[in-house]
Amino acid sequence: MDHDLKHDFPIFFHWDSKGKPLIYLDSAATTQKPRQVIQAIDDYYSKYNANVHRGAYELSQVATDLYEDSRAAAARFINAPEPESIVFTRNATESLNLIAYAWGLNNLREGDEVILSEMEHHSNLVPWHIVARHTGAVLKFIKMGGDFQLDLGSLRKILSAKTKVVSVVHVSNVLGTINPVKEITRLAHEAGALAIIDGAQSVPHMPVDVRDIGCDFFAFSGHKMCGPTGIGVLYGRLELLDRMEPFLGGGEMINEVFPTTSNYAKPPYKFEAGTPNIAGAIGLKAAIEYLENIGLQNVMEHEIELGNYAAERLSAVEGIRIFRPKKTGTGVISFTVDNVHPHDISTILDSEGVAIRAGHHCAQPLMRTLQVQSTARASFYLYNDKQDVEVLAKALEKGVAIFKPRKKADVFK
Amino acid sequence: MDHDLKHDFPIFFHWDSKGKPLIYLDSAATTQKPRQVIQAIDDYYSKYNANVHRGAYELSQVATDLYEDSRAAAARFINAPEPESIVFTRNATESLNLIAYAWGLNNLREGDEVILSEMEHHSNLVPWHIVARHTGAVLKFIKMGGDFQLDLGSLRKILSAKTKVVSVVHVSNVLGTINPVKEITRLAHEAGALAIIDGAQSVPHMPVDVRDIGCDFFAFSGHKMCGPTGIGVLYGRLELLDRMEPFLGGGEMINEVFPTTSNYAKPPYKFEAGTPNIAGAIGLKAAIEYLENIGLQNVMEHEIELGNYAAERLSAVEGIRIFRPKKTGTGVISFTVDNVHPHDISTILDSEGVAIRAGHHCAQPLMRTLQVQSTARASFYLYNDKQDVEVLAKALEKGVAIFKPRKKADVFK
Amino acid sequence: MSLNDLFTEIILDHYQHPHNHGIIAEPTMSSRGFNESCGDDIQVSVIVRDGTITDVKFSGAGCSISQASASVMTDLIIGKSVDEVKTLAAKFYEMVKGSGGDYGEELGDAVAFQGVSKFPVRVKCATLGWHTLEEAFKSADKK
Amino acid sequence: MSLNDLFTEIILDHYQHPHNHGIIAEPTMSSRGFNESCGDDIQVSVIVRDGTITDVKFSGAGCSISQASASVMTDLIIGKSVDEVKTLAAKFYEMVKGSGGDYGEELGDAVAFQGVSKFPVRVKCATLGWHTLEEAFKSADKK
Ligand SMILES: Cc1ncc(COP(=O)(O)O)c(C=O)c1O
Ligand SMILES: Cc1ncc(COP(=O)(O)O)c(C=O)c1O
Repeated sequence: MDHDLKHDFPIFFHWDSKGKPLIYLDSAATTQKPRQVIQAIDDYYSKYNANVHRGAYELSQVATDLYEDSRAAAARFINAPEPESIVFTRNATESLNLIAYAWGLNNLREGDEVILSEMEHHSNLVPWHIVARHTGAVLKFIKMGGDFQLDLGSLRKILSAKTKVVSVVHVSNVLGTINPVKEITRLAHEAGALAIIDGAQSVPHMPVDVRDIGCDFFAFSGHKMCGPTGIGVLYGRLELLDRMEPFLGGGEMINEVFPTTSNYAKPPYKFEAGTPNIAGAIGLKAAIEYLENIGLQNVMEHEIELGNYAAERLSAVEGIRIFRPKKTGTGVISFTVDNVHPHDISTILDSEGVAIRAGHHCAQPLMRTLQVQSTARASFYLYNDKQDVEVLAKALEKGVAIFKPRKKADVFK
Repeated sequence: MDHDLKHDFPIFFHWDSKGKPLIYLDSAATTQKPRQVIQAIDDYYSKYNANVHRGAYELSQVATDLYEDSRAAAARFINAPEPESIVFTRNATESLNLIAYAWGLNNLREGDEVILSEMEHHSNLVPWHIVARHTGAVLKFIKMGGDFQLDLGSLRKILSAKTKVVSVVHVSNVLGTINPVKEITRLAHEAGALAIIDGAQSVPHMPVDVRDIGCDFFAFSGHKMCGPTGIGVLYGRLELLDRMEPFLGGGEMINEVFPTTSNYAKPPYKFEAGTPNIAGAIGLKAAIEYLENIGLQNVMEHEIELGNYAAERLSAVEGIRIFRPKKTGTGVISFTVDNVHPHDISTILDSEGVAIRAGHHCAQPLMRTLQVQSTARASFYLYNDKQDVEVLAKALEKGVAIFKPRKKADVFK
Repeated sequence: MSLNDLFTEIILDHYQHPHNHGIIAEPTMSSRGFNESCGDDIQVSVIVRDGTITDVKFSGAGCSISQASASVMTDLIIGKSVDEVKTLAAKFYEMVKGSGGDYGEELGDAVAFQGVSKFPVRVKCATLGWHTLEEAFKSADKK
Repeated sequence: MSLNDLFTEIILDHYQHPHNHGIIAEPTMSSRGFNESCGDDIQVSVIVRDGTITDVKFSGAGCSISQASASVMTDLIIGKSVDEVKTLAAKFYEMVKGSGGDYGEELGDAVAFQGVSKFPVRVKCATLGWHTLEEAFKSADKK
């Protein structure tokens, strides 16, 4: 990055981590927010707050325009053909549930097959468990092969006329693997199935073009890309959204309501029942503009560089095992250290001001494939630098020392 | 109100409505936000932002504590027995859909009956249409009787062993009618049915005690009570929440996930899949504290006084018809004016800086009962005063003059 | 942004005394349009012979702008070809969205809606009749 | 808030060499507990005779704090009555939440966890074994 972007993020100057600077390495969980985003939310509430699509007064029109401008910004950001194909949700999780419920419940039949992968986040697993229970659909899995890559051969083997959906993660939140979603989409379409991509970990970190991928649905979250909490996006091909049943019922998503029946508005409104997270959408637009200004290509290169540097630097730590592909490694690096549980690693790093994540990362099936109960994970973003990696490595070495196998006598000598 | 609360709300000083002061009379759609709430959101992002329930580092623990403090505040606000009975949602609409999907889809059978009322908001109608379509359940309606009150006789007539749910609005967003929800809950329980209350228009405006009401579920929205957009609440009796199937699937709501099955966390987490609207919950807590400081009893009395004053003052307007109960009128006043369409009323008022709502207010069945296509609605909140009513009345008279029935010649003379 | 710019004489007149109000029993094409934000609801039925509109009626309920606009539209399009009407509609949209330009001749009485451009909230009302008409064209094309 | 306050000698020792580790084949009562935030997973199986705990074992996987705490707990409760153990658990919760007070005698080796009170994120780890034990008591009560 050209200059120190930490200056755009107030938290690095306000959070007091025991007198030490905050080394925030948990951006895959949620990112920090630049002042541009915080200010956009403040401005909305202080100057333009009103409900949208409802009032016939000017203030409401201004709020509506701001909200719809955010939709247009989100469409532009992932190169969606039109704003109407962008549905605002709470987060990527809700986006994926929306498809599972609105499309899945109404279209899957007993014996139909849904293909997921071994590296899915729970958000792209549990909704399908629920839908499978209701419909009798069957779930199948793309296996993970060498270098933490999906094995497309295993996909080809399970694809069939029964396949109705292939839903996979774009970038793994544990491994950082970038999956070949364009190829997976092509294979899904050849089999006559829908292709759904969970882009929660791709959109914040690299240029994404949903038209180039060719997928039917694409999901992501605002809070993982410098935006506010409580706002997510579902992109859907417009003709699909148009044919689909709605998800939540309520205000704004209808044309006419009778006591026992209703007919529905056009997409995207059909899928946005009730008062939306207006401030959230407006904050998301500010985040998009912030990222566009820096350039997603730059963000990606910066993260890959940090990821590679960290992989090299950490490999010197005694007993470390790193779970990160050699071929398509990104700014996410998961690891374990012999004799030091990830949760203890996290506490030790925290005492040095370093925030990382420890646990199953909402990917328990992947943990079983990796044959670990949990991992530690450092994830980098545009505000991190090599100095952060240095502090991380030093703190890790301290942890190794504390947990060195010992007899009673030689503790803390 | 003791002093001029407008000073707490930045928008009254920042929105430039053509040089005229903003007379905001659309608080039933969404309320304005005091600086205390705006500041709480800013603080969170600037000082404490992290994902909740996931990190083992201190920053994440602080964010988690703030988020859970908000849950405790919401519980206290409606006198729920414990924080665990409070589920955070996007808005009242999602709260109601959660019940319809998670409880309804899994428990209703063909021929079971769901009782709603003629004055429901679409948010408490459309979810039941969807569930009825999936399950074969049948919807029945409590009729509206004199003085815009629900006719409990009509409820008694349709209650039976087939009734599984009675779901009604606490305060009508069109009429302001306060419904006897405690009595309705009692009748529902006698019949062995669940009682669900849509409190979107009660919680912001009067003291509410869910234990006193005795209902099984209670829904409301943060943005209608000085809080942020994108945050809502579902209160549910804990043993019910505990027995219920989940709604959205994803991170945070599970204990264990296997490729094709999962088992779920305890409430409320079972119902909060994915990263929640953390800043929204924290802003809601600030809103609750703001309202508690003023006192809900005071808010209610102030609004009833304004509502009564407006009903009297507006009744002088030529051709006006007011839809507001004499017995339980609140700070909501719907009306029509002969020869002037509500949408035109709204434009005319807007030109005087007065923001009101015109339309069906997401209550089309009620519009049919009232035999109107739409109404104009002024709704008051703690920052309004009698001067606002005066401006409203004068602007209305201007509208009547413009739309006086005429021959071509006498327009705008 | 004076109200007089919006509620012009022509608009008030068409609102209070709409032209071509009603439903054609056996239309060549018809459609129904909603304006969710304010509850406007308009039906348009049309008879087209050899590509020319020979009759059109509208019904429904709504505000002065939506009703008057539909009424003015019906006057304007009878006797014109479907293609001419599409061009007119595009002109009308431009005008009410405030793109400037001189619309005097072709749009006839519909120029009375020029003031709508200063009231962005009302653009949807002014265009509802026209959009509904175009929907009718489209649904006929699909058959 | 030094790390030495948290990772005490006793804790590291129990973590690396846990006591009473395993599963009782036919327990009087048993339960399984999760700590969703970090993936700790503990099973506790107990034999109770005449209200007294005669044997207890734990298994599962997790961090040093959760494993060591379960190990220390098993040492501490064998030979005690269920009621005594409940009182102990309450004391332990108090201590790790940092309510102050002197816990020396009754809690035995479990005082090594006093430092957890300065690491609020780890309280859930320290109490997991105890909570799981209490769940086992509860499920037995229900039968
Ligand atoms: C009575 C009632 N119920 C439900 C709702 C829905 O609230 P929201 O749009 O915040 O979901 C509203 C608000 O419009 C309402 O007035
Ligand atoms: C790959 C992936 N998918 C989905 C999600 C869910 O995102 P959210 O919690 O914002 O719904 C996450 C984030 O945890 C993720 O990493």
